[in-house]
Amino acid sequence: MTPILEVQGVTKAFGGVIANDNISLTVPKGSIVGLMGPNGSGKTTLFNSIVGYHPVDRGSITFEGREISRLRVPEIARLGLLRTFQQTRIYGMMSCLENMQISVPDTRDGLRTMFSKVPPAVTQQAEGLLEFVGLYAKRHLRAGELSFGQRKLLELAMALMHEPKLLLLDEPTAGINPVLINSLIDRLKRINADLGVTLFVIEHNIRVIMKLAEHVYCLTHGQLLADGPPDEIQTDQRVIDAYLGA
Amino acid sequence: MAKVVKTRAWAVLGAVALVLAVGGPASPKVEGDTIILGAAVSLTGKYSTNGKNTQDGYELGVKRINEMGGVRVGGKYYKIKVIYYDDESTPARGAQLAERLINQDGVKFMLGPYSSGLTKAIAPVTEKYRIPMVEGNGADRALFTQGYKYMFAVLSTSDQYLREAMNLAAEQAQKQGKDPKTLKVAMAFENDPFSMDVRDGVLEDVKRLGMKIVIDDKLPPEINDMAATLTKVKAVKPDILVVSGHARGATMAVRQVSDMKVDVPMLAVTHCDSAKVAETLGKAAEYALCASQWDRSLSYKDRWFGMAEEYAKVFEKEFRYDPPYQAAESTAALLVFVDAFERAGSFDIEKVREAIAATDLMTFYGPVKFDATGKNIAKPMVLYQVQDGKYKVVAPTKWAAAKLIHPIPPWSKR
Amino acid sequence: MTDTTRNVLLYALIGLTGLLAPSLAPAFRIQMALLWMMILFALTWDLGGGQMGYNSFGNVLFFGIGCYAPAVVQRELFFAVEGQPQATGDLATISPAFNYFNGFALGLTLAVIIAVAVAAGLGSGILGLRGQYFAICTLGVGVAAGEIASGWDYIGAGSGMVAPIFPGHPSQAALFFYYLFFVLAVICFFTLKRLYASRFGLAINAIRDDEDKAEAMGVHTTRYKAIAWCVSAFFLALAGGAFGHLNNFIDREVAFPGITFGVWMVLMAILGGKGTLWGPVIGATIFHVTQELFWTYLLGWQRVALGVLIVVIVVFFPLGIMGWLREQWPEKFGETVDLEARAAPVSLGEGR
Amino acid sequence: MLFFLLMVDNLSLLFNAPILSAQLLVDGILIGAIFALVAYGMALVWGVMDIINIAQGEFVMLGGYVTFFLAAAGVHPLYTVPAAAAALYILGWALYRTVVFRVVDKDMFISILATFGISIVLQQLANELFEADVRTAESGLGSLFFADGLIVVSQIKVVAFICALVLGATLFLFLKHSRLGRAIRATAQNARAARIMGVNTDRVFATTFALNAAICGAAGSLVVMTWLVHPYLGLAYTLRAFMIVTVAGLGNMASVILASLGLGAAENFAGFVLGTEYQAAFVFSLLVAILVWRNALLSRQRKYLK
Repeated sequence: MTPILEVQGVTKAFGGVIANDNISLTVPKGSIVGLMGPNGSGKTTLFNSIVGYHPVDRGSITFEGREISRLRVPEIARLGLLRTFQQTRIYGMMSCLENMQISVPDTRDGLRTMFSKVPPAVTQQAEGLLEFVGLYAKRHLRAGELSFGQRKLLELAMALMHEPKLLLLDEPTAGINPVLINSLIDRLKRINADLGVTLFVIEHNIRVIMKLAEHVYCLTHGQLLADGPPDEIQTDQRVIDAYLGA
Repeated sequence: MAKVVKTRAWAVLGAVALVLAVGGPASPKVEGDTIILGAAVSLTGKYSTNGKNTQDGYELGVKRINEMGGVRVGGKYYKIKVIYYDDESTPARGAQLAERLINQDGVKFMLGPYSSGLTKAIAPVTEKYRIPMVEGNGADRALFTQGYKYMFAVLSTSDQYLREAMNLAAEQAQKQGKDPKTLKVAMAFENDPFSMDVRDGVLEDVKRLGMKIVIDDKLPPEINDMAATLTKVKAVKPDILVVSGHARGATMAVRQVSDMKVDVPMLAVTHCDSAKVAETLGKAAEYALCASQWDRSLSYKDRWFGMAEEYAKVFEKEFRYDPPYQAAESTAALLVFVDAFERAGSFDIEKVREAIAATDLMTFYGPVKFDATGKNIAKPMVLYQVQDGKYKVVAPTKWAAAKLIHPIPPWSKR
Repeated sequence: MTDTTRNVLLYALIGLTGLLAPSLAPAFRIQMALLWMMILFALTWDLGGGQMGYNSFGNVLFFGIGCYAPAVVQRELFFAVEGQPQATGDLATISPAFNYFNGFALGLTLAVIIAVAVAAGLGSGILGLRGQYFAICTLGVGVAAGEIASGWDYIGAGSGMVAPIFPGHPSQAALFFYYLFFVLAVICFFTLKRLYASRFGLAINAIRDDEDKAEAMGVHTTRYKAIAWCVSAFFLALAGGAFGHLNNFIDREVAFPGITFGVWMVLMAILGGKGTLWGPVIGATIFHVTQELFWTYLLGWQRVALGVLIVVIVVFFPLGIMGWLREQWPEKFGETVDLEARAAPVSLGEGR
Repeated sequence: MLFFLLMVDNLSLLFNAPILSAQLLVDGILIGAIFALVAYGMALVWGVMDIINIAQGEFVMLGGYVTFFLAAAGVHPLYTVPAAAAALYILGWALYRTVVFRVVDKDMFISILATFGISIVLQQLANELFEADVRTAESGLGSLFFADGLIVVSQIKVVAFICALVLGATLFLFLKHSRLGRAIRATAQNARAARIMGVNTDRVFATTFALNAAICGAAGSLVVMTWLVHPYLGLAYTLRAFMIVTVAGLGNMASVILASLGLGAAENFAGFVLGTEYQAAFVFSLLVAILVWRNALLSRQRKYLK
């Protein structure tokens, strides 16, 4: 499988604290890759580096063979690499439907499209995706009124609206009603299989990541500790020690 | 969305209806036996000190005239009333209020606002409605180059405020055997229409007398500190420092010249009497030259108030402060109207305008006679010098009550 | 009646009122003209402040450019021809009348070009700032522009400029400017209505709600922000041009009234409800009328009353009238949940 | 053209007589000390309560009037500084209890407008009650001469400067060591946490706001002794305090003071070289330039001013 994302030797420090130390990893096209590690191990920092939230100190990041470590957030997003946030971010004062409508990719934004009304096809697509995450009935509600879990789902739907090639999900199941988690995992798999979106997922919940990912990277103290298929990682003593704080 | 449009639209409609309902019906210029005049004055904002002087001046005139029976027009006696609005010292508001006085209140005769800037904003309005306006506080010469036919000013134009001081400086130089051409002039003027015209007047004299300008600072209207300018003054040691900036400029200049011990042979300022520099700043104000339109010691006289001194006394009794010239010229503006009504014998606007244009009147404030552009050409300015805490007229020589002290002794010798 | 017919009727009613108002109350023409100007102020401020979340205190900059440009054009074009006395570069009247209008139109065009260019130029630097830094920076720009204008001799510096007087009877002038402002406000309203219904509207709302998210979603935020500011500049320049000619006298205080018009546009938008289309219109109307009443009946104390009013507005109605209505009756604003979903627990649907 | 000639003249004047620079600098720094007081109060309120107080300048103005009226009643103006501070402390407290507490947790923009409304009310009330006359209070102190009388410093400015420093230092010590001061600092860092830890944040807010008003009142007292006071004086101080705090950032007293002194000096030099008409334009353009420049620097790290 060809890699869609390649991270090579990425180092990022904040002041004296090294958050990511010489990290290299690969996300193959069409796969679901997991990223795990205890709190403060540098997972979100790595995500931020990938999507251009801050410049990296060293190393290279390529997306579909193109160097993106010097690009800025919106430019990277327009290439088809999108992320969701750990602390969910949606447009609170806009309705769910509007949240979806504005999430259409902004790549061909000529003056015409800027000032044209939202095409019915887009609305239809948005409604379909809202249905997909179970928010269709609330499409006219202000997004700010949704519960945390619902926002999470809305954010996922918004990302899908963008038709990304690679989607970075930061703890997609955190705050979701446990009853729904299985069905969400199922949904994510369908996104991967049916829509052809490569997923790169930060996840705390080991149970989830074992079910979801084909390959897992584990970070600790800003360094790459281990990687491999989920069942291998699950039994890796170093990983267990890291989680237990040994 | 669509449903709410209705509520919103009704709200807008209701509000529009309210706009239409605001204010009473337009009232006529003369109600029964009362003549109604209108004025926008600065009751708040940066000109409100002088704005109040202006209003007090009008009010004293109104009171006096009404007490003495009123104005006799066509064999009938009329009382006078003035409608005031507060222009907040802003030209845009002034212009709107003039429109309002004319359109809504039906005023047909206007009294001027305070300051050249406000007059500049209001004059185009009165002019386009052909409403006569007599003003006593807009001295900028640019007012008289517009071809205005309905605006008349009882005061001397602002270029003349400090001319007398420039002449004095030249005279004194000659007395000391110096060529006036060697004199260095430092100027600090507030950046507003009035002071800019004072500046133009000084510039003309500087040119005429061949002096040299070494400092030309324009003080922003909100300035509270002129240390930068005065530092420059100390460096270049001019022979004359001229400052104009309404009441605040006068206080600031006099105070900081003394604080920074700036030695200049001559310091000439406008507005010191309304700023009460001699009273509030004491010794710091000594020897400052002050330009004034009028002084209570002058020997002008009219039938309403008598001598200038008597006017001052009545004013003091009524308002509990010494009348600055801004009040006197405002009263004079009203007297011009009264005189014109009586001579016109009617309230016909054109007749009144013609009567005003033909004014040749002596008032407690001085002679009033307008040229074709509407400015008073009959009355000279006076120049005070603060001596022993009093404003003493030192020029023109005709009214001089004291001798000019020149040059000002340096601070080290005071 | 359907909603659409109702809407059409109501727009027609407002339009008709607007058209007939000057004949119904001829004495109030100028005040009503200024009412439309206030509406325009509130609408253009709300475009940035309400819809986009960029609270600007410096929009008077464009108004000021608009004030000066036509007056300068008139002076340069017709001043010498008419041989007006050359005092401080002032002029009084222009004849024949069509010169006045030609000069005016040319001046307005120039004003718009300059204002939009300035907005685009400054925008690239300033719009990168966020929150209070943007507000302070625009305040700085507004103040600095006023100060520069009052030092610049070419535009009269501290002495100001006199714009030419309208050729014709003053009541015609009032009528002319009334309709000018009316038309401007109406065009502005419908332009914004159309803009808010487009992708542009969604984008600037997204920027307001979470600019980082919008960037993360690849929205061309800078482009949208700059365009929004240019649209504001466009209408404000026109309003400024009209106001300068209506007022006849222009100086720093008229053209850059930061602490009056500059703050009022914010207040009016907030009073009506920022971030809504009708809010600024309602807010401006109520504010203007109240203010006129204060001026008439509270001589000398009107500013105190205004200050109290401001405090009351922002403390008790921070959401504004429209915001308050929306809180009370969200359904009226289209915020509905399908009935069957209300009771049911959250579930993931099947997708289409 | 004339403008540029005069500007070049002014510049060469500065080069030929460096002593002038010293005078400008000294004057500027002494002015800056007053700005520092006002700005520090603003930073305090901003940092602790997340409110930008636009009525800052009006507090200064009212402090000036307290001194003016007491001086007119025969009290030596120097002794009125504490009185002005006390009077404004009460006013600040009252304003907090009536209006400001309602906007504490709201959007910052709301607080800007609410305090703007307060500033209009105070300013206009002063106009109605005290009249618009320009007033001063004479301290009766003389001037100091340096370098053969080429540098003159009026003693009242020095007194003001010292007062500003003493006040600033006292405040610093108060915040650092007193119980209430610690509560204020805790609230500034995290109001919710402080509340949970048993800090009465409402009282802290009230004290902070009143304290700020008192500082401004003292500053106003110094202003009327040094320059003058009138009802419309406030805006100049508010705008400058605003600038200083934005440029210097919150929470760092040293940088606020440095920025204030720098601004005072910059204004004086700008007034000297460009002429006073461009003094304010220069200062505000500088503000815009500094903000845009700082933001541009940050944007290289893909950040922005927060």
